[in-house]
Amino acid sequence: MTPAEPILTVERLTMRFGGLVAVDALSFEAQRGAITALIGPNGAGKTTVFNCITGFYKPSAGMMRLVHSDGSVFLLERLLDFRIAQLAHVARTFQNIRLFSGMTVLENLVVAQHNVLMAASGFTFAGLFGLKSYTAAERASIDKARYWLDRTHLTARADDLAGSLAYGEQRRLEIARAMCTNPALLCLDEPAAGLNGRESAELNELLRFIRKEHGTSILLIEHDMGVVMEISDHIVVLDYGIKIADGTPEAIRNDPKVIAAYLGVEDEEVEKVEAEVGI
Amino acid sequence: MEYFVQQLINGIALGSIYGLIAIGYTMVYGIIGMINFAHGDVFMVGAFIALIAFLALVAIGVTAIPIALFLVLLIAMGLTALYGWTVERFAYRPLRGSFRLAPLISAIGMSIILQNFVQIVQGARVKPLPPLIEGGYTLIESEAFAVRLSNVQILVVMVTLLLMLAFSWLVAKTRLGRDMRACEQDLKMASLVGVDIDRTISLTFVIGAALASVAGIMYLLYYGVADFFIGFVAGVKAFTAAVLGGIGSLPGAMLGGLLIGLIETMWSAYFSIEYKDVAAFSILIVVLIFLPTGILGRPEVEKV
Amino acid sequence: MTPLLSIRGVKSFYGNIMALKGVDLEVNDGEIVTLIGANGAGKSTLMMTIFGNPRAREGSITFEGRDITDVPSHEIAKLHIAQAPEGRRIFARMTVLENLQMGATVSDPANFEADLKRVCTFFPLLEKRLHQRGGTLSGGEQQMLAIGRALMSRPRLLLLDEPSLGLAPLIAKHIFRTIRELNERERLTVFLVEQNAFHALKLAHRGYVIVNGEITLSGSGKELLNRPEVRAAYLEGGRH
Amino acid sequence: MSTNAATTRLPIAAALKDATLAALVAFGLFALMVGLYTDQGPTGALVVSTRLEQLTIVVGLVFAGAFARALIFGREPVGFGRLQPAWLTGRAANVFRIVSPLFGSALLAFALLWPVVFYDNRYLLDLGILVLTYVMLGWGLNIVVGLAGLLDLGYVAFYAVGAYSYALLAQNFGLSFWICLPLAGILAAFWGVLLGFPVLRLRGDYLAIVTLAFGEIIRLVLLNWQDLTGGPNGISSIPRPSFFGLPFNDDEGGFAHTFGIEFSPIHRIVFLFYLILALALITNWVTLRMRRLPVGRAWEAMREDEIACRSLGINTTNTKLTAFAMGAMFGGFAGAFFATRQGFISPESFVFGESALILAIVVLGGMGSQLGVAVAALVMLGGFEVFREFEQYRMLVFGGAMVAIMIWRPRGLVGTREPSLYLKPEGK
Repeated sequence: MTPAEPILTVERLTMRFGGLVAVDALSFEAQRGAITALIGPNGAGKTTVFNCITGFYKPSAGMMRLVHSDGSVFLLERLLDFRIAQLAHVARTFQNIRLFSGMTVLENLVVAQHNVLMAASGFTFAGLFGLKSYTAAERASIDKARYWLDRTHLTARADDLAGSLAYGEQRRLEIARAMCTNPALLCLDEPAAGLNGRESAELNELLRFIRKEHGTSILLIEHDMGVVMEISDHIVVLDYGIKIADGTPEAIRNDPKVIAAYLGVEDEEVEKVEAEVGI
Repeated sequence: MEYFVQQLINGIALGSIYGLIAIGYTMVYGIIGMINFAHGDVFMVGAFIALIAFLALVAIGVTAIPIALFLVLLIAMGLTALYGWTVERFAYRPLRGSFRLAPLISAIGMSIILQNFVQIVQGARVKPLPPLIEGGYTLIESEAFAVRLSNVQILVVMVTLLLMLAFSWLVAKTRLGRDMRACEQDLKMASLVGVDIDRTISLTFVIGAALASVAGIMYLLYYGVADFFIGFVAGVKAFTAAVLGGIGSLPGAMLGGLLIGLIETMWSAYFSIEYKDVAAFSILIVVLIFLPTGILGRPEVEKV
Repeated sequence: MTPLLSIRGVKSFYGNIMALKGVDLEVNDGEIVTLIGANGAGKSTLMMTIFGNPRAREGSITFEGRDITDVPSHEIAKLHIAQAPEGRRIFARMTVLENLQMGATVSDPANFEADLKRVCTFFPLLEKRLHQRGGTLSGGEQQMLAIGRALMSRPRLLLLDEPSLGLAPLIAKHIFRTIRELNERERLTVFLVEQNAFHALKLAHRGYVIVNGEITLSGSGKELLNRPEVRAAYLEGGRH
Repeated sequence: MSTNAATTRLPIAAALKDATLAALVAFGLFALMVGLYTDQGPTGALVVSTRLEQLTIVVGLVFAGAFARALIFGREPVGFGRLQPAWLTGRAANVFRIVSPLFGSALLAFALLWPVVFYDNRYLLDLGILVLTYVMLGWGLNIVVGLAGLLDLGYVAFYAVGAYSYALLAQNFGLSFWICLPLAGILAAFWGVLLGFPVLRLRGDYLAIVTLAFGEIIRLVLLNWQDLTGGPNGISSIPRPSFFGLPFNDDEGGFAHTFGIEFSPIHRIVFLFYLILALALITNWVTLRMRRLPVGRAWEAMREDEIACRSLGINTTNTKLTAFAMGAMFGGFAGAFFATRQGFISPESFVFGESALILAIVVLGGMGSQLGVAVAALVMLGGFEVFREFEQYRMLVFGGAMVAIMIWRPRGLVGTREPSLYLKPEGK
């Protein structure tokens, strides 16, 4: 695996809502096997980028190319949302957790393996009569679920309703559910939001593990700079839908434009920064 | 040609009635995003209240038709509005924040209650009322066909027009109308600036019911009969009108009402009268599939 | 002197997340107080909790000595607490004038013309757009409208939630300058939530830092400006 | 929740004020509707008479009720979830998990023995058949509403398609019941797909209205397509079912003769009873089976969160279609059974009220709960029979029940859900 091989290439992605330009000609790359973070102040357009990548929005313009390690290429802007998950193997989590809260933790993870199981059940007909091949496939799916339950420390809660989990557990379950789809690219929308210090640290561990053991590329939106700075290989900074910086955590940390976007600046510097940012 | 003009007149009169009912659907949908399935039955209740009030007035000696009608209008609007208020208070308000289909199921329950309540207290039989407003004008006379514009039709269209103007004024210019529009756009923000949203939602139901009661009176005058079941079909058609015009839009409701009225009469005239309701219901399906935001509606963006 | 607004041990939930974990905070009459912290720290939840939506599950909120913890939102507005909330929440399909009329819901109609004039002096841009729909304004104009709308109620306490969010620096600067003027000229009490820490702390008399639903630091604006923790609260996630 | 009820109790004066207000509202609502009665007089014109007594009673009842409520509950709104009994949540749910299969088995045994015990009672046998028909319809609709979360207000259309398919196929082509039954189901499923394909993208409440419209269209077409359906007169003398080729008659080669028993018309009724029981159990078995298959889990997941489903690569349109088609198919089976049992069908049996009744069974029973639906069908139809003399009030009561259930127990009377699989062995 060459380190500089992009799994996702976004080129001049633009999204307009009515007159509002939420994302403006954004280009960036996410490297295979790396953790790429997408950061920026509130309202910078990060979630919109995610919704375009995962097909929930049709971008107004631009191209998003996803390349699997076997070389197959998917043009994401041309696929329907569920096809992106099914064929291109892009999985995602949501800013405001979307679990199947009335179903158990284990069921959540088994639903995620729908397409595999569907084929194994002979599109229901074989499964209806309990064929051996299906029983085996179901057992395999439970094993996989158990694997991710162990990794996310949720094994003890496997048979409880997902809605009854504590907030931090729900966040972990959502990641486990996404991993059960065998993603090539995992998109996490603010996975650390609402977590306490210990939980954030655990999250870092989990994401490192996913990258190391499964080689899954991760694209991350996060506000918690503790998480971002610690685990990202690469950071893309957005502000007003425009990319203002792109680089390693160290470079980003000391970039005056980024500091300006986050903290604001002294009055005297306004004009200077304006000129730099190009507004 | 004469026949066509005649159907046009009939269609506009009928469409006015649908339009008045459709306003109730569209307002409630705009403000709390639910289909008030019982609204058609509120219209039916309005027709019954008008019928009973009229008979009671005649019984106590108010026989001058214009005075009686005016009083009936006031009584029916007031009491039907009370029904609208009660329905919202008991069947919908406790459900705010419940799961998304709960209000609709509750509304279906309410619709069944109203229908059966009226059937129990006033009987299942059709109630006929002799024509109160007679006469009219012959507009075009040819040897084959005479185009008639009846006084009832004029009244229906005039009253509808008047109410539409009054109502548009209310929504556009008054404090209450502004509050309603604010609630429609952002309930939470409306409460932050001090609008009592419970009260505003209640008033929306009250106004919608009052308009439906006027539609009920018009229906009674136009067809001369009422029964406990008229709310169902009229309700679905008015809902279709609201969707066709673009749900949430007031001019859309009126426009949709007129279109549905015209389609219904034209279909009856040129195709088959038996299938006129099939035509109306099919339009609902077709519109929802191909034009879900209606003619004057706004697109909805799915929130992810 | 009793504080104008006092928040004691408030816990509130956003969905099933405990967003505020026992917040204590007060705002005195005539002060500008700012609350700064990273996204998701609970700033906006606090703003909305003051208005009873979501309601505080524990603790109390008092305004002018009156307990408002369980008062409905619209009744709180009637006490002349106004808010320019997160995301501005302009009534997009109403004209600017109508938006301002909505802002004046709780005030005496006789004052309307005078209040309108006052808002237009602070935000001359709005005057030109009075009959334009709110949704057609630019982001900066919308923010001005949101503040203007809040001012129409002659607030005793003005809550501003990230007024600089998504605005070009020059416009943000104008808005901050206006806030200062309002405070100096009219002794308007302002409680400001900001991401833009430099601006907010320079403007405010006092400030609080919130991390993960808890107040971790407080002090005068100048003091906080020089504390390394403030910078850390943003760029390092507040954990040291 | 219930603990603070005591603290919010109102003083008598305030309670009296509340009750007076409620009575005034009631007077406004009922003064004309209840207080006056319109009927056709001798000349055919309407005359109005007073019913002050009834009006007084109704308003008095409202006053008393409001007074009692104010004293007991105060002004606290009684909203959803407030009166949730604690025994159905938490640990009690585990008890329920153990009790419900027992109760289900008992109910099944009860059903199996019914014709044996009441062999001589034609009325009770017919009632049993009626209840089971609605159990089956409830289970069919439960797939669509309870599992997949799609509100279908036109379910009766598929029931009608099944009934008319059977009647027409049997009459015009002389096909036997056992050939017509699957055909009726397939045709109903076909209509389900036909309708579902374009409309299943719609939002929940729009979908509900479209299915309602579809149901009405089907009814109106049946009513007006005289040549095919007989219009309002319906189709009569529909062939009766045979015992796998053996007709239930007194002839040579009939059921009784073949088995060497004395002929009795009850044989057919008993056969019909077991037939509908079998059909209902098949519905139940297939549903339970499918719940444990990926497609069934996807139905439930879709009910919980459609967007999350799509993010996991589930084709929600297809998933909805399968639910719709399955529901329609069982509706079609039930329709075919209805036609062969009645021997006569007309559009009158397929009105919106019927859809509403089936929906009420599903809602009351607890959406998604097979046992709940069965109990609800039994209680409702049994209740209708017990309170026969109050027949005119029954729809009123069941409309009221729909509203009350939504307010107090939105998950239905049986609100617990059995997971489709466990990590640990059951009964840990």
